Amino acid sequence: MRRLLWLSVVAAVAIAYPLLLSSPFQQRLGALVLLYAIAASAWNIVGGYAGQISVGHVVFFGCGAYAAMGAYAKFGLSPLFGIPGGIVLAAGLAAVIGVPTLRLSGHYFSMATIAVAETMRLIVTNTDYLGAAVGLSGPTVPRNIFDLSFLSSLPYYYLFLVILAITLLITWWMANSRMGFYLRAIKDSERAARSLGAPASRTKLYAFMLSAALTSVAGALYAMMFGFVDPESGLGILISVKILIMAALGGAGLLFGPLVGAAILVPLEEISNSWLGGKGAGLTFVVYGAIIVLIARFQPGGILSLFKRRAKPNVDKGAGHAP
Amino acid sequence: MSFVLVQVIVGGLLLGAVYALFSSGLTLVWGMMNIVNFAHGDFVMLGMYVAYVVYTLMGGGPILGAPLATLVLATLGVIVYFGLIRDIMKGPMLAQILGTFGLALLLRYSVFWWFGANFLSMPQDIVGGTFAVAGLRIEASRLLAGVVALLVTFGLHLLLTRTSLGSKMLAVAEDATAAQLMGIRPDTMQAIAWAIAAGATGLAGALIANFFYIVPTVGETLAIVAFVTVSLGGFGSVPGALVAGLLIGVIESLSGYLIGAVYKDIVVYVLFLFFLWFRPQGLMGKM
Amino acid sequence: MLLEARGITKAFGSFKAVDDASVTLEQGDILGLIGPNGAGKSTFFNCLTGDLKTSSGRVLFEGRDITDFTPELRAELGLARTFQVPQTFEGMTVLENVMIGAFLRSSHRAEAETKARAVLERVGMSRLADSPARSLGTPGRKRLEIARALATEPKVLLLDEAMAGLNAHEVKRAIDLVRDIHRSGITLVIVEHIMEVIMSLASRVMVFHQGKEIARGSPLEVTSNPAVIAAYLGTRAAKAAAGHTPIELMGGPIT
Amino acid sequence: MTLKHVTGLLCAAAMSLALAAGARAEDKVVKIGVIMPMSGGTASIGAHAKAAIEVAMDIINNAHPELGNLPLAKNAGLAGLGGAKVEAIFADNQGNPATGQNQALRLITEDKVAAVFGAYQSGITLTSSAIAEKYGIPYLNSESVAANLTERGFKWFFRTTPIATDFAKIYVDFLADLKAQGGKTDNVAVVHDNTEYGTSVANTISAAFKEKGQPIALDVAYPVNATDLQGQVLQLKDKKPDVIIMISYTSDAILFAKTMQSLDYKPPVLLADDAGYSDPSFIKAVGKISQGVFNRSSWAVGPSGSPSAIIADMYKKKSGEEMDDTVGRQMQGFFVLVDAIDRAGSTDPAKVQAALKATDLKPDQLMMGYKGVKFDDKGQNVLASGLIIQLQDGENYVAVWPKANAAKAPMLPYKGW
Repeated sequence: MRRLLWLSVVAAVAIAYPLLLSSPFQQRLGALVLLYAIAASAWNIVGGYAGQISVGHVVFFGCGAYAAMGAYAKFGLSPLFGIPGGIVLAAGLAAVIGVPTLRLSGHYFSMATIAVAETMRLIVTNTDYLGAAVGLSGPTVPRNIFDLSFLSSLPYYYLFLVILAITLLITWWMANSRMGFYLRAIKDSERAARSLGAPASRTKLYAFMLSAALTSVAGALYAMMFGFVDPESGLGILISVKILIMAALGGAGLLFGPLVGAAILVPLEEISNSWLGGKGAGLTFVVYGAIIVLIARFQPGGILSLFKRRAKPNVDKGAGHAP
Repeated sequence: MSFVLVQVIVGGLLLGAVYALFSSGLTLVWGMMNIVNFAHGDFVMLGMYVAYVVYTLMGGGPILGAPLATLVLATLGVIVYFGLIRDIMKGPMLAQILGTFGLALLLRYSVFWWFGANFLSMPQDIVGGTFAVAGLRIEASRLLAGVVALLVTFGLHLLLTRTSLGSKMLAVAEDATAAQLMGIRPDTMQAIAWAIAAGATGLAGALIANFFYIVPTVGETLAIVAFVTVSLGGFGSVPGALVAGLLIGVIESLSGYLIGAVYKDIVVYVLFLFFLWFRPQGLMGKM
Repeated sequence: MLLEARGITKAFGSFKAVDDASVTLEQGDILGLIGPNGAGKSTFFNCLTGDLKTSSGRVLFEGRDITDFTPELRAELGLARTFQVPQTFEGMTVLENVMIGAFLRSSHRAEAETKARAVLERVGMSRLADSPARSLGTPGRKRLEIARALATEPKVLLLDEAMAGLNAHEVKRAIDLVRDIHRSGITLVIVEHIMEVIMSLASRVMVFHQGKEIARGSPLEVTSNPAVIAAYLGTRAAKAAAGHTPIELMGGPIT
Repeated sequence: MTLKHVTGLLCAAAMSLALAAGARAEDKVVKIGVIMPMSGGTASIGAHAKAAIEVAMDIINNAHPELGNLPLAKNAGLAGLGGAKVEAIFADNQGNPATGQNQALRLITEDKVAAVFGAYQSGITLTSSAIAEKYGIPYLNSESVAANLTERGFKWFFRTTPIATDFAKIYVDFLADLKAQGGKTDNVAVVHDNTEYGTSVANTISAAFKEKGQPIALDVAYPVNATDLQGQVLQLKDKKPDVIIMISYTSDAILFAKTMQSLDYKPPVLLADDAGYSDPSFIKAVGKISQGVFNRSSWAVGPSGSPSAIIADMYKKKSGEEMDDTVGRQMQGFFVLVDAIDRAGSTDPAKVQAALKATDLKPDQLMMGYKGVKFDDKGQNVLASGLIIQLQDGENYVAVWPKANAAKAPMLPYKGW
């Protein structure tokens, strides 16, 4: 019951936000929070629930971004048409990547995903069809509403809100189904989960594919909003890290963790950049870095774990794994 | 084999030795504590700046700069261990990424704030320029780095396998609780490991500074190479990092020369992925 | 024949942890696997469950060759196990732990929950259903392992030292539980160090030494076998111990 | 009410008064948003640009009669707006197209800037100018070279810098001249990184040479921020081209110089395409081992006392660095933008846009060596041009081509160290 109350409060705040804080920059900030929340929530499925720390998720982000921009730049279609293509591409790629890498344990999986992402970035950088290093641009002067190129951030905001809601709903449904239980079990002990009949490889792969598909949607939306994608902004490893950090900061493996993380980090980054960036002394990142360090130091399970007993950091996790 | 190819391979080996040099610290803490240090590249960067400051203030070359960088970074390693790592180790793996990534930004941009963003460089002949052996051109500064890489690898290996400090550290790595029961203080051992790892990294930075450019963001460039080197060599294996570093150096040089430089990283990553497929624990890692 | 292993060999490099071991298990059996540390009984056990791939030999379940089956496929066929070092799902409650097992036969959450509660009731852990699993001590964890395995509705349950680390009272309770499970028609394979447990439970015993089977038969036959005593205590001690009952000598954990 | 409270109230009142006064003074300030990379790998560019624009503001806002015909220098402030002062609001694009766009939006909607100026990297110029276009705010770019920027049908976008096609022509002509003087320039190699800058410029140059009937003999691409360039240098050493055209950022330019020395390789002619080779850090770091490198530039310091020499001096005082082509182009672009606002006599976007379109600056009104500033329909400066400079002594570039602008004759072959 209390949960439902909280949920309605969060929903009400989310719907009212751009009307209350209505300057274009504030609205855009809101849209960005939601956008990153979508990406981080998508990552959360495989990184949080299944405990497979993918640092190469930007590959799927890039699938979406390139599919959306490609639909426009290559076929003159609305970038919207790229979304299904991006989903299929991302899920397919996830299957190809997942089969060999998901059996790797811990850090090796993370490293393998980094290698995959960097390979993809380098390949795209050297592929003229995809615009190589120059990248692909979307419609800067919209032809119609389906080009999704708006002056105001308001349409983006509500579009992102709907998609975030869908993403969270899918996550919630998954977390409460057999798949979600299996994922959490696999995260704690893959061996035990398998002995109880959980098909570990298959479950992880499905989670990976689902996560990839949703991440590609985030990538497509990102490219549409900014009207541009290049190898650095669509496939750069820093985007993966950013997404991961948001989920971790809010609370990985918790439904609303990524949203909380995005709601803290995105404004922190944008506002500190607006205040300090122009001084050109790098202070933005000193502040940003220091805050991340402090949170990791004092709340290693993420902000939301403050409120959740269950998600409290576990002493013999992480450090206890054999190298 | 053409003469140029020999030069390419020699260049690759020297490059690989450098990779190994700045990866040894990373593999040590990674293997011992199962910690991914995302700030590793920035430790290298700090080592470079220490060497540069020593050079500009006192005019000293690597003879002065390298030991000082080792010392400064070792101290920093201990501070970082007690201030951050000790606590985030108790958390999930994600907390480690979070904490060390934040640390990376903090270090990188603190240096940026202090020194500015300009590219800096040591004089070309600070270690003695370039000499030719049988027509092969070898930069003294790179050779020095390569030799030190071998010494550091050998030294760390001896330390871990032949000394009581090393076996205590390994005992802590194996099972901290059991080690504690045997009267070993895990905290002390892990702090020492961080001091050694950070010190080695600082040393690496100081030596790389002799032939590379110096800029606050240089760590980003180096970190990914270090990650690949360490995972290819097997987390925690210092000799593994050496072999992997040399391997990557030669592969990069050869593929860069033969196929084209823009493809050399692709070659390295793809080979790395194939390798992981067949040997998921790395070259010399334990399962 | 329910479960059969034929000529199982498991080698790690040149070292043969299990060398040509065979066993058959009939419906209603309680098979005990014993042997000193490192004798290969755990390796053999893990070959049966699919956690380890055999180097050679076949495993058959209800006449079907399952040698190449993954652990999860074996679980689906009706083979369940527990772990020597409990592999509790730390991030879950006790109930959720058991639900993971129950999900094997029912894909719906509510159904799985009902089943899991019933199993917890059966093993006497209902009270703890909603506690975090990590709050349990060793006895609780061992019992939870059994509960989880039971929730998969197995035909054969393989218990890997389910009683190590328990005190006398807890052992007695655990034995009662195993008896109860056996009565419900589940066939059991037990790896155990504690002789009393084997003696009071097993219908047949197989003794391992240095990777090889050195004896098999009823508990009494096996414990009076000189080769077995020699394996446990060394040849000299075996001669010296000639006058004593074997059970006394071998009693208690040898960890 | 205690004394403390009274003081508090008084303070508050004073503060609100001060704020109100501030608001009135603000009427006389023209704000311009400046988006630059101020963190990340190209942060040094942003730092230099910031210093240059602060010098430009000094020139505009204070009386500098010694600067001759340079518009806005003579008197303090903007005459067209009743002596209003110009204030640049700097924003960091973090080397990220998304951040650049966010900052453009902030500058336009929060800070209400009259115009936006930026953003160095072509990709970021692309995204940030799209926002200005949507809001109908003039956007002036002074240094991004990607051709597609002026091909988007934008009405609010203006670019003062020469672009790749311009300097490709310069290279072709320069090398033809060298050949006429007896130099060997038939075999040209292009070395470039795989960034948008490196690839697009290399392609344009290749096309220009091909058109001239002298196709590029060797194309060497390498990944930006390379850890090692020995393979590339060895490849060049092996193929022995007569001319190498280098398209590199600072990091790789430094590493190339060091690697070339260590492998003892000197091409007969080394011609650099601005970027890293113009960075003062490059000269400080490896100038002494890169003696004789040619470079493309639109910046040349005149004799002492000339406006360009005075500006160079002011810049050096401000930043501690030598003036280089990139900052020169940025400063020039800023002057062009402010001059248009001054002529518009208003910060009304449409009027500024009209004034920009009407821009017609003559060479003597410029600090850079352009033939003038005049925008075509697409917003590109059609009079942008450049010259060739050479780092003869390893410390300072001097103009060597074309002859009309040359301070010294070209020195051949490449000396190196």
